[in-house]
Amino acid sequence: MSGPAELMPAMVATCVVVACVLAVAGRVLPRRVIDGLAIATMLGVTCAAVVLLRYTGEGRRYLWMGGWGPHDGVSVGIPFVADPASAGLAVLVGVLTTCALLFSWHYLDAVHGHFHALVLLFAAGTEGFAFSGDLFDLIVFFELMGGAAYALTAFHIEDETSLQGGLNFAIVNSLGAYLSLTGLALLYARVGQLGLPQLHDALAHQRADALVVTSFVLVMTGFLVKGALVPFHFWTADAEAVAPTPVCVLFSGVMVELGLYGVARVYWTVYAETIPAADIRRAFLVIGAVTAVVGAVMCLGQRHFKRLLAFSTIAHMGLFMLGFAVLTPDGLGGVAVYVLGHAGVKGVLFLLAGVLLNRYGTIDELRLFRLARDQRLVATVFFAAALALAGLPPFGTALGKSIAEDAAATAGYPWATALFVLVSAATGGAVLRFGARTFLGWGDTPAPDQLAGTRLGEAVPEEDDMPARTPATMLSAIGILLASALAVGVVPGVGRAAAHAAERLIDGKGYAGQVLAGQPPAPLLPEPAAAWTGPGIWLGLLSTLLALVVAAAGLWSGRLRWMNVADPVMRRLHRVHSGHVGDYVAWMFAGMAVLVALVGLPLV
Amino acid sequence: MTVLIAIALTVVALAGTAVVVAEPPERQAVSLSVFGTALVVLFVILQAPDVALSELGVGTAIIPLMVMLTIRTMRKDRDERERNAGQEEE
Amino acid sequence: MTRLTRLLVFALGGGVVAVAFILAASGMPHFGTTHHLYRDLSVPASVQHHTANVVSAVNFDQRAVDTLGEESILIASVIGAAALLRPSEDETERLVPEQGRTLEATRLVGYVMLPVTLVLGIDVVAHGGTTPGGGFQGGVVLATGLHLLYVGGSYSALDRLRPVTSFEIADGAGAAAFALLGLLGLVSTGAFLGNFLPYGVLGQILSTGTVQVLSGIVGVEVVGGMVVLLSSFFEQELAVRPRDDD
Amino acid sequence: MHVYAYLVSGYLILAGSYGIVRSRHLVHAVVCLSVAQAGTYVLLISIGYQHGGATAPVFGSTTKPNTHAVDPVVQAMTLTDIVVSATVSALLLALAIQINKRQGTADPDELATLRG
Repeated sequence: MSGPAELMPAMVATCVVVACVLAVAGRVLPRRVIDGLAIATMLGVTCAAVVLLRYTGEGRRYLWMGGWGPHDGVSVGIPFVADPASAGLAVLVGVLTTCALLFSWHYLDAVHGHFHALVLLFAAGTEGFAFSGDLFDLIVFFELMGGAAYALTAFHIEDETSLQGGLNFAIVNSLGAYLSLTGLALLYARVGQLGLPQLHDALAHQRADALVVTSFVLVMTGFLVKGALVPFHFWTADAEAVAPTPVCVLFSGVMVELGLYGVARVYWTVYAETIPAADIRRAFLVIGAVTAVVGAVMCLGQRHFKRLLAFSTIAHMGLFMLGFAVLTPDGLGGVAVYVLGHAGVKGVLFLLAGVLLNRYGTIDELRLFRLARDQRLVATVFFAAALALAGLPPFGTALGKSIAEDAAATAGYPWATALFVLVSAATGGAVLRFGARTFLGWGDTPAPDQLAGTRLGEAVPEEDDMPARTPATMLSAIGILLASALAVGVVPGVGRAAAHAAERLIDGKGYAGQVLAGQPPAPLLPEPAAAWTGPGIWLGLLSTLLALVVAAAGLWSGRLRWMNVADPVMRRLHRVHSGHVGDYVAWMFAGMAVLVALVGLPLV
Repeated sequence: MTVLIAIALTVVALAGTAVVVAEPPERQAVSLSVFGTALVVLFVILQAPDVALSELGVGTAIIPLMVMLTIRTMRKDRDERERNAGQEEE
Repeated sequence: MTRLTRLLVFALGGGVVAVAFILAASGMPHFGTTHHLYRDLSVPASVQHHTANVVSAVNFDQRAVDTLGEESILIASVIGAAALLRPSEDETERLVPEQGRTLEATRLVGYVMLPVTLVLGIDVVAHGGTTPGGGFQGGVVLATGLHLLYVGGSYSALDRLRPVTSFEIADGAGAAAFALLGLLGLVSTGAFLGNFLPYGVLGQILSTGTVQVLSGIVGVEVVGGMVVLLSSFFEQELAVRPRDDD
Repeated sequence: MHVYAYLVSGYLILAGSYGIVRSRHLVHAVVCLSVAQAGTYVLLISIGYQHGGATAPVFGSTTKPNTHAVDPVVQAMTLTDIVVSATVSALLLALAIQINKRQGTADPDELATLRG
């Protein structure tokens, strides 16, 4: 069963080795060599991930580290397991990291290759997290991802907001990881195992008692923090608003999604046969719905563009959670497609934010008013991405949205379908509004008092001498991402592959059986219902239309007095996002309490 | 043995409380170091010499040293800022 | 939020979590139980690979990937701290003259303790496969010992004895070597971090195959990493100053 | 005594978190985070303990390897954790130094650049 499976540790180890080389030799190597070495590495890793993904079509690929394979269903070793979901995530990591590095070609003061080394270590952490089949190892790679990410967030040490964003992120995420570890310890005390397949077998015959439920809540807390779900989400806006542009692409495109992947992986391999599905569905539908609404509302209220995008990511994480929470292969398959499309689209928007920041020294919507009217190309790409975010077919976002909407409606949650449309419209509308002000000069002229006395959205430009034309390397990164987002929607078979990936991810029993006992993988459904449908296309067009309405309302809101009714609620919601790390930790515990109540109380 | 473990655990809990309630940052390096020592003793009693050795280095020496250096750096930065502010006033 | 609301939110959340934790704890096996499934698997596996220190066997053999991850975290944070504590655009590095405020007695303690700690640290690293100790512990002890010089003597003495660049190289080389040995295992045995060295007699220093090698590598990396981390902090305190405009 | 060790570790985790919530200084918050993490060490090591004279999981040429020893796996996990603790603390303290430098304060109540 090895062969292609050997690619998994090789990918992680290669990233680590090259990162070490860059860290040590970075101060003597010329900048071009650093850029070239890092990009070549990530290209190689991406190719390896694609090869691995092709092989997983025939069944999971796994490798026991150190050769410590299982005997009689138990083992002292750690397995790395590639199924279409984990291999697909590895491809996504590869593509996004390559684009992020391309965008930073010559851009960004890299400080002796430190930036590149950290990006590669981050990639190593994400890949290890995707492949690991061991709960403790999962947490170790979670912390590796975190460690690199904290430093990357605060990379601009001259910028006080980026420092504070990094600190909030680091404290909340680390505490989340420690709580996950506590949950793991409870589980270990009961069954004496750490591997996901072994835990599956050990828990399959257990009752969902206080220990199981508490360990579930604790383990999930870390992943929910990473997954930016309300009320564990506060760090996200702080970190993504201030991190260097290429890093934002990684954070919003794959890091928070990996949090949800952790939730899905651990739920289905470890807890699915113990904790009743109805409880899980209720709990995660609530979390998803609240996240989507809070993210969308906060997104509408932002003028700092990166912060706006960060809240849009939170809103989309809520939607992904809804798609996961119906607990069917279709729902999860839709999420998989949606994640791919979203990563491309959001990546484009963040990179364009970087372009604007470098050119105008600000990404504040009101300060940018009419400033970028001569940027034809940038504007075209911007509006394409904004419409894709709103759910315009045939982009991948629209396909994923349509499959997930269908799954939610089939499972008996039409309100979730409605939420998909409304939240896409709100976030897409907010981005469109920003674009219309900046590139077209539409909307009310900002009042002078709105501009005075605030340094909102200003930041130290990331590049000292930005050339008059945007460099080709930056444009190529943007082009690759936009093309990928489109390809996810139009290349036939993506939906089907995602549905198969979801089927494999959901099959915890098959996971344990194959990895521990070498059982053959279960046959897949021949034709999953995961392609464009008439209603899906109509709903996509509807959410796009609504997004245009939202954008128009935002542009000329000064004339809509009745909208002020919502102001007190908005003000309160804004005040909750206080930037105070103590608040964030308090909310985190409140969220855990809610999760305990939602999952635990029905079992009493 | 059981009594010894119970005592060590209690000492750890108390030392941890002391770290949490110690307000002035200057005292943090010391209280953290004491907490680390309590943990070392507990780990030795619980038959974990390897862990005790690591905690001895990290928990009683390296982290408290970093905390102390951080606080001194912060104080130095504050002094410098005050001096600069004073110069501007003149 | 005001302080009061914040504490209330935390009290409510923390209260519920505490109750859940207490209920969970009462469902755990009693403290001191004899049932340890993983231990029962791990000890024979360790003996099979001739490693007398089972903790080292777990860290560097059975669950060596954890250690790979952990070593990567260490280098990530070393790079991160170096990047965060670099002198910013408006700062410069300038060593301020030292004030002689160390007591003679402390200085003596430092100088006496230094060789003792160094010998102890090296011993702990070297015998990691057979007695308590191993790469981390020894590395940490060594790094701590080096910094006793600061307590006992002066920073400039430390600076001379501790060329940071070479420790940076040690740190990076250690982490890279760990991953490379893993790849070597993959190539020669088909298992990442698999053992490809011969075993000796249980309890002897070179008996444990790759465990001892990996442990030594981790020792090098931890010494390098901890020294570089601490030196970033020392430099912030002693050398980094705002740039003078004149 | 059956659960006392577990309760102490749970207490440390909660106490550390409480410390972060009410902290008035970033260094204090970082230190409290490491107290919360120490709770996980205590929990892991207590889970692995065995009554009745079980030895440390280190054998030599004289002591024959046997399973009358405490659990080595939790100790290995704790070792990993301790190194992580040092690194995370270092990063956080570095951030705290720079924040204090830029903002002139390290009190979370006074740091207010990321509101709304």
